[in-house]
Amino acid sequence: MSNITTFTKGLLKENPVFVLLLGMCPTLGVTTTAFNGLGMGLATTFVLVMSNLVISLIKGGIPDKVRIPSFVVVIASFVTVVELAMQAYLPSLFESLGLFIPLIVVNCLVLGRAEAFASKNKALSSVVDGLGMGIGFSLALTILGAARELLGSGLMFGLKIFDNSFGMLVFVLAPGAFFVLGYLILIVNRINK
Amino acid sequence: MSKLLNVSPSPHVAGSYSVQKIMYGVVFALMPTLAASVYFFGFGAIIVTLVSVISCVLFEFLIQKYILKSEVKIYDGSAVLTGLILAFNLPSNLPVWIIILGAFFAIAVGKMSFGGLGQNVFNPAIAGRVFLLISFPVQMTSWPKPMGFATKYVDAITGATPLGKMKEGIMNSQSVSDIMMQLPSQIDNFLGYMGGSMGEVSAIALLLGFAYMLLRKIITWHIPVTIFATVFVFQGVLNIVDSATYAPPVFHLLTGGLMLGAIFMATDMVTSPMTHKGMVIYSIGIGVITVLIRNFGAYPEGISFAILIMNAIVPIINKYAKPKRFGEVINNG
Amino acid sequence: MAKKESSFKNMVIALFVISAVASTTLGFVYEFTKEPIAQARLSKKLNAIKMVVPPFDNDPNADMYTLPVDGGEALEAYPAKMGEELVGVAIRTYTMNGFSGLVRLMVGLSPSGDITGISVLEHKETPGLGTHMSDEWFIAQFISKNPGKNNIAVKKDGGEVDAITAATISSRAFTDAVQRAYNAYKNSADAESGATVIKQDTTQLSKGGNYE
Amino acid sequence: MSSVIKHPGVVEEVKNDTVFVKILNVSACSSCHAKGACSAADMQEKIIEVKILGREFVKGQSVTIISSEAKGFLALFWGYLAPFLLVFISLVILTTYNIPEIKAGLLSLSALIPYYGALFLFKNKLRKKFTFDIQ
Amino acid sequence: MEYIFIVIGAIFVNNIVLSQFLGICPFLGVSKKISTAAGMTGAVTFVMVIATMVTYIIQKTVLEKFGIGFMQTITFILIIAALVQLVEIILKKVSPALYQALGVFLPLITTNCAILGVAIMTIQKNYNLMQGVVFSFATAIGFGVALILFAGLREHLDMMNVPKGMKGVPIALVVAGLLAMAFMGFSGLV
Amino acid sequence: MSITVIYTIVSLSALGVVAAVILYFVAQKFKVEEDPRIDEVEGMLPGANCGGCGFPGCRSFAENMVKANDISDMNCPVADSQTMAAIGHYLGFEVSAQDPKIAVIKCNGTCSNRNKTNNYDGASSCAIASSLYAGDTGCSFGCLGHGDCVDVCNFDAIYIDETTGLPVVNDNCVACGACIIACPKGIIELRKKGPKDRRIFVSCINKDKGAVAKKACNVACIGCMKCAKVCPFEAITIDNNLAYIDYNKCKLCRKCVSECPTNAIVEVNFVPKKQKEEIIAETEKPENS
Amino acid sequence: MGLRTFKKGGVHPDENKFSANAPIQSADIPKQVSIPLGQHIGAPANAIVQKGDTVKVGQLIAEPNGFVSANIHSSVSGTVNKIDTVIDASGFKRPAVIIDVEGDEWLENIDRSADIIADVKLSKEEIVEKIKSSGIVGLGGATFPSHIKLTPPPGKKAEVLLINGVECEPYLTADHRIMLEKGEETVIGVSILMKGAGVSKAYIGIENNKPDAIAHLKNICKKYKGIEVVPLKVQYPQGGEKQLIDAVIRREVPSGALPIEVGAVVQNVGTAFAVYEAVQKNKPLFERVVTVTGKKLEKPSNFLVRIGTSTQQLIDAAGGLPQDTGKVVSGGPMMGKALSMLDIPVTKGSSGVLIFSESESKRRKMEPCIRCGKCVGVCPMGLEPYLLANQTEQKMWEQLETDSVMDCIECGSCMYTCPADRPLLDFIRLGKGTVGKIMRSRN
Ligand SMILES: Cc1cc2nc3c(=O)[nH]c(=O)nc-3n(C[C@H](O)[C@H](O)[C@H](O)COP(=O)(O)O)c2cc1C
Ligand SMILES: Cc1cc2nc3c(=O)[nH]c(=O)nc-3n(C[C@H](O)[C@H](O)[C@H](O)COP(=O)(O)O)c2cc1C
Ligand SMILES: Cc1cc2nc3c(=O)[nH]c(=O)nc-3n(C[C@H](O)[C@H](O)[C@H](O)COP(=O)(O)O)c2cc1C
Ligand SMILES: Cc1cc2nc3c(=O)[nH]c(=O)nc-3n(C[C@H](O)[C@H](O)[C@H](O)CO)c2cc1C
Ligand code: SF4
Ligand code: SF4
Ligand code: SF4
Ligand code: SF4
Ligand code: FES
Repeated sequence: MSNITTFTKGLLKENPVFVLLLGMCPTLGVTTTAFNGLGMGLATTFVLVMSNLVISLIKGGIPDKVRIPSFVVVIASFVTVVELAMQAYLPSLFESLGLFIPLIVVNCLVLGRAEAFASKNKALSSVVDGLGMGIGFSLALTILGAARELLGSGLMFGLKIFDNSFGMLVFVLAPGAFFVLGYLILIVNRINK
Repeated sequence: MSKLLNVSPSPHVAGSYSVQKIMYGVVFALMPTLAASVYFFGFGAIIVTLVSVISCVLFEFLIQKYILKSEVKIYDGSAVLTGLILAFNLPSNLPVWIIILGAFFAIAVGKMSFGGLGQNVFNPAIAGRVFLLISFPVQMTSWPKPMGFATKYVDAITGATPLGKMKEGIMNSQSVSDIMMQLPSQIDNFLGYMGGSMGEVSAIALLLGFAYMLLRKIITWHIPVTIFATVFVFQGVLNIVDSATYAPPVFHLLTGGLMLGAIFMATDMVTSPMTHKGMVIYSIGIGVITVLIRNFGAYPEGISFAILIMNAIVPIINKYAKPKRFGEVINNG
Repeated sequence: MAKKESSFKNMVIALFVISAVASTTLGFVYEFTKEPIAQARLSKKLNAIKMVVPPFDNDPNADMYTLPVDGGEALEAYPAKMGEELVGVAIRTYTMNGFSGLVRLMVGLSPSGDITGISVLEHKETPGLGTHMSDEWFIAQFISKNPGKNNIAVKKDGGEVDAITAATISSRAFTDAVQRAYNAYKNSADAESGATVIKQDTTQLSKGGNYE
Repeated sequence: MSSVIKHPGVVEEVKNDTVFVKILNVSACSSCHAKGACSAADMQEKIIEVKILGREFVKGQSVTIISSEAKGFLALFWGYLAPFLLVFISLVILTTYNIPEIKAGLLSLSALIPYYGALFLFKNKLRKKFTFDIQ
Repeated sequence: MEYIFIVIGAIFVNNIVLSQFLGICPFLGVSKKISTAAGMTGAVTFVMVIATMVTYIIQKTVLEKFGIGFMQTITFILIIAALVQLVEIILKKVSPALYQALGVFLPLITTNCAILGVAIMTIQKNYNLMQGVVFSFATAIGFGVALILFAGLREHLDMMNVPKGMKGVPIALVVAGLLAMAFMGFSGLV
Repeated sequence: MSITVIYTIVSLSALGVVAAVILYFVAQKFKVEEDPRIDEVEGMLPGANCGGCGFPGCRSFAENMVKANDISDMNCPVADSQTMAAIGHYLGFEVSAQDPKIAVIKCNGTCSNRNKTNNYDGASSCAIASSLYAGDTGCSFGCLGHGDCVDVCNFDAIYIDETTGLPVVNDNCVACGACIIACPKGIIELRKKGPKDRRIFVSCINKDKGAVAKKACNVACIGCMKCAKVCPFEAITIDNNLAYIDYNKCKLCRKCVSECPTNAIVEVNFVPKKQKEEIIAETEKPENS
Repeated sequence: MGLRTFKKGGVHPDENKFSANAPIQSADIPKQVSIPLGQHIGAPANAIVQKGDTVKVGQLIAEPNGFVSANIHSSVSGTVNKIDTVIDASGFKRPAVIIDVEGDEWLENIDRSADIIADVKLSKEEIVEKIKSSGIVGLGGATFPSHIKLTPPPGKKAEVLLINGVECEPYLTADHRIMLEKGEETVIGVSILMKGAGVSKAYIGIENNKPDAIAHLKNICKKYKGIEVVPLKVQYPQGGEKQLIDAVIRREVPSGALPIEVGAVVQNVGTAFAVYEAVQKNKPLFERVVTVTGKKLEKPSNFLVRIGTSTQQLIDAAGGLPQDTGKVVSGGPMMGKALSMLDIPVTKGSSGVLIFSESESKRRKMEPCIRCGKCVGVCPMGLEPYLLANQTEQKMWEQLETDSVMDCIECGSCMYTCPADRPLLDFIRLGKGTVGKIMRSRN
């Protein structure tokens, strides 16, 4: 597979959220606004790319049977880095993403790519894969966040699109996350066909 | 003989029930309630009802025709009924666009996403209502005072519901009896002279409808009566334990959407259990959750949520509350 | 590259090395970000203080003292001084009566007890409802009122405050937190006649976050 | 009306009147179509012993293990619920005696050791209880 | 009373799946049969409580003591992963029959974000050990309630003619949304 | 290096080692090393999960292929022969190319060919109608037209033609055989697709005596033997008043087609009769498809 | 105390018993009869005549083929035209003996007098043997060979005989007329059956919409020991044997078991009458009473018909087929079979011929199930028809079995009552058939 297809498949055809349904928890949990979605997406992308890189580099030195724990350590380290950096430089985003930053560790997407791709491929394509998947993930989260923000409060990235008395609170709250994701998946399925 | 004979498996005769007859039967049973709400809330009631019914039917039509591309079945009356019941769950001064959104949610998400009549697991009208309640809490909780045709559609003078006032009062640590003094009398509650959603105010009109549906065998007594009994007993116990913070059971029976919910919403066949045993379990659940929410929750009103929650349990009830099979006892014994 | 065989020794070594490298890196990242994190926290606090009290030139954080409250955690008070003169006190107050529990505010009081400003530090209220408590119009109602003289309850409860529509609970909680700040301030002022100020361990209350 | 649980497996070995059936125990997510991309889709092989009376099986044969749901819940009880209750109750008791929580926690966790010891002693009893059949 | 609030809060008001969005994967994955869902609940309860206890103890005795709170994520995840496996080994050693029966009955329990989430939340909420245990137990029950309800709905929907595009995940999410909406009725209960 | 860093290193390394030990035992005891070839083979398969291969799904088929000592009698009907050959090659087997097959409908009793004798008014299901009675025409063998076969086809390969009331198979057919099981009348057969998609078969399964059959349906096979006599390759047998063409013997010469007095023999994808001479010339050339 | 009935479910369709007052009249002997060889549950009989043979009325023309099977006798005298397949009431082509009628010559040993012989001379075994050789099968619809029911399997003992005079199907009146016109003979038949089954107690269950029959039989029964008439509340499907047993003696036949499990043997009144004629008059079963009726039919009647007579002939005798006929049903409206053409022969199991107009006969368009639960409420067997039908559609055979699909008695109450007009029974029957096959293949 060329690097280009490795990169683009994550965007739509194998979009981690809409098609592969990976990492549903952060997907639903943090997307109250487009900005949160984007932030979470980028944080995940960072972890994804870095851990893919490191894992593809060290994969030769790891005995098969401790593969998973080693990957977890690597991933968890990058998550902690993100956590610390965010606390230092983006404290308000960190606050709104809350619990879901440490939970990047268990995001199936990250470990899944490590297992399925980085542990079998060279460093460059692993990075590209991580980047593609990460951007696909960020894109999905941003779209979801934007949709919820727009429907829920009439805003988009905090900008006023229509009067907020038209906002339907439900979409900011838990049920709205499920609804919007459900119908977005429906739409993406239609497009992919 | 020129004409060909029809051949089909038995039975060759069919009873007189039909989906349409049942649905329009319920619509008819709701007429006293409609009359009462028009009497109490004037033009607003008419507008809300019309908008809700028309948009429910229209959305159903559009979805069936253009999205699902299936047969159009708006004549079966279920969309009309959903519209009517949704309307009865709304304040009579709700802006038109909100009503339309609610109708859209009820039909598109609550019903057609599952495939239409008979497929849905949650009561569509309640889904629409709860959706609006959560989305537009402001508009959904300002009820106009019942002033007949003097009630203006927009900018009506708003008054709280008895339940709302009760909750408010209890939060301010007033005692129940003090609050009751400021509220309409039980007779008014029974007749419907109080603030609230359009269809829920007049207990008598709702009971008339109940009687009609029982007579026509559209529904059985199990669900409404069990709900009433559960609420009465549970609230009664609370009231006995602490009559200063827990209102008397009759008050709870007559106020809020309890009657409307128990008689017309919990009984929705699609979303309620199939067997009588199941219905009783379901109704006890509704009663208990309603009382819990009303007394301890954030909402003064709880039956919609209670029905919605119990709707979710219906498949499990159906799975385990099987009818008693003929010949089963002996088999086991 | 040939895979390492999964012998016991190899496994332990591999994991040990990875853990060691990872932890070393993390240790240094932590060291590196420690300052900025503390800085970020501090500046957030200072910003909140700045918003609620008149301009000052001292370091309120350094001068922080606590105000005991009956039956609840003590409140932190940050005195703001211009020169030697006390221009106001920012009090970090809270209530548990919000729609979803905890609401934390920074309330600025003038030495006489007039409200000089309020900012919302932390809450979990429903977006679109309770969140309006940060709205300007809502907070503006409190400015220059004195909870000792004015009744700062919501109008439904006979007070002077217009509640946020459909969020009376949050509004009520808000007033409760403000009142708590005022009461604590007044009590301690009365008790101590403003004389002695007890310094206390700063960390005790800010343990909400757990990454310290 | 007790329903049955079924699990597909492959005969691994036949010894006298016992067959050893290999089943693939998969995690929750294994039915998910994205399992290739997800680590949670763990699989483990488990070997199940089944007593067969007079029936013939050959190595490599695909079979379906059956057992009753009631047995499944019983296993659940002994495997997870009982130790949970044990830990929970001992924690409650220990904390009421004002034992510092860390100590109480460690002590109640260590209650698991005798529990598992007891399970070990009842190994054979349990073996008789949890039998399976092949469809 | 405080415990009752924790329990009601964790089961109904802040249900882990329906309002906290944790454990969505098993929620969508294991929810096909009611009995499996129920069994899964039992297993998760045990693992969640034990994991919470162990991580709590580690947090207090190691992380806080040595001021390395930032290592929480990495430590917890390793502990939980090892713990889940340890339980399996012990069960297998101690009672093979039991182990086999569970294997036939249940899917594997694997670490999911709910377990890690609960461990972290226990620390974040400043709970003491007892509160944490009650909280994690109640959370597991809440998880189970959502899972079992959902399994019932799924079993039901399997028999229905759900429109083509909505089949599978989309309708499951819509149902979850409606369920979450219904559960909002519990808000304010604590 | 600050003390924190040291704590960090010590604790995490210790933890790493402990985890390694635990996981070592775990790995010792359980981890399945699934044959990686299963994934590969599954990836090569079409992934229709139709069950046409006789296994519960593509993965199970893949597992069994990897395990098998001989895969010659394992065939995925959906995959084309190249795919199967590729899989065979991957697993180190030689796969003899299987002739591609397609479902054919062996009933031509359209509304105009076959008069209705009564009106079926039960649930629209061939299985139900066929267990109720002989059928709504004089032919008690023919297609009932309620489309049970259509419902089971996972590939949208079969549909009911509104004008004839009969099912039609299109090119999507992968010969999975689901419809054959579904049809209660046994009307559908998998036949060799034929060179250039050309095939000839008797589109009738009526076993009644000639007169009865003819009365029930204009295009019924009456068992007159003419086709069997004219066939140069002895591809046609008559049993129970019904002709059957063996597709392995049939050379598509089309002699029988015109011979049949009731037009019960159907030809597919041949150029219309007019250019008959040329086609025969063409088909008799050595086949090279 | 209200009248007895069965405990669970049931419906009450319009009774429409138009022919209740039409006395039984003998139908003309047709020119040709075709006597199907499979007129009973079980394997079709083996023909013992050949083309060209001459036969007399009452002559044995086919012998049982297996344990559950029955003798078949000629209903006419004449020449065997051919042995061929014809479409019979089952809807399928089945073997039949076709006889060209010549005269009406009965076997000599048949007692054709009208005298009533009350005295039962034969022993228990002889009775059973006589019933068997006379080819008597249940005339209540199931056509189960009657002699088998009288010989309980080892270990079981009959305690009580129930006579099914319920006739719960709308329209049908054949049993009603038999009870009125042949009451004495029927009751004697009952006492013969009691002797045959070795029981001392018999109940005749009759629904309350036949007060004249109840009064008449009560009167007769005074003379006979141990026979009691039990009036029952009108409720379909009271005639189902399990329901009848429940209604009359309050015993529930266990799921999957036979009535003998609770010590009961159920026979129809028509069967009792046939037994009388066989035992006392030496007359094999070759004719039966058939109700021919319909809303638009000119003369709804009850005919005594020779087996093998074409349905067409009966309809003509009842005034001819009305203009807008849409459907002709053999049997009752709830359980009968629709005929695909009219020249279908009457068999031992044909209790009636119903003529429905086009509008009555067309099924209404089916709607989606609204889960009203009415089908569950009316199912006399305590099943969940909506679920069974749905599971059949989804081919969930295992669940169908655990949900007791095999208990369904195919009474049609569920489908009758369904407001959405779902073809419940169509599917349940299919599911039952498939599950039955699966279960059989397991053993
Ligand atoms: C989803 C939801 C969230 C709510 N959140 C809040 C809230 O954050 N703060 C609040 O005061 N009321 C909230 N409410 C509203 C209360 O339940 C209640 O309706 C309100 O306090 C009534 O007060 P009012 O007199 O202001 O209308 C919420 C309601 C819903 C439906
Ligand atoms: C739903 C149903 C309804 C029946 N209705 C009658 C009836 O009305 N009268 C009757 O004699 N038999 C009826 N039967 C047949 C009886 O179950 C039983 O077969 C019969 O009474 C046995 O007597 P037989 O063998 O003499 O026919 C019915 C059966 C079923 C399943
Ligand atoms: C194999 C077999 C054995 C039977 N044995 C008896 C029997 O011993 N006693 C009895 O009363 N009925 C027996 N029956 C008849 C059934 O109980 C029943 O009368 C018959 O199926 C018709 O019932 P229906 O008319 O209610 O449908 C037997 C049926 C079968 C298939
Ligand atoms: C007794 C009865 C009560 C009903 N109640 C409701 C209701 O509360 N809400 C609603 O949307 N539809 C109601 N319906 C109509 C219909 O069942 C509903 O639209 C279906 O849920 C749509 O599939 C009711 C129908 C009946 C017969
Ligand atoms: S037409 Fe028949 S054989 Fe062809 S793909 Fe469809 S079901 Fe399979
Ligand atoms: S071919 Fe068979 S299954 Fe298909 S419509 Fe005809 S009868 Fe039905
Ligand atoms: S036909 Fe079967 S399922 Fe329907 S009511 Fe009768 S016994 Fe019940
Ligand atoms: S009677 Fe009909 S509509 Fe009602 S539940 Fe049964 S099948 Fe469904
Ligand atoms: S369980 Fe939360 S992301 Fe999978």
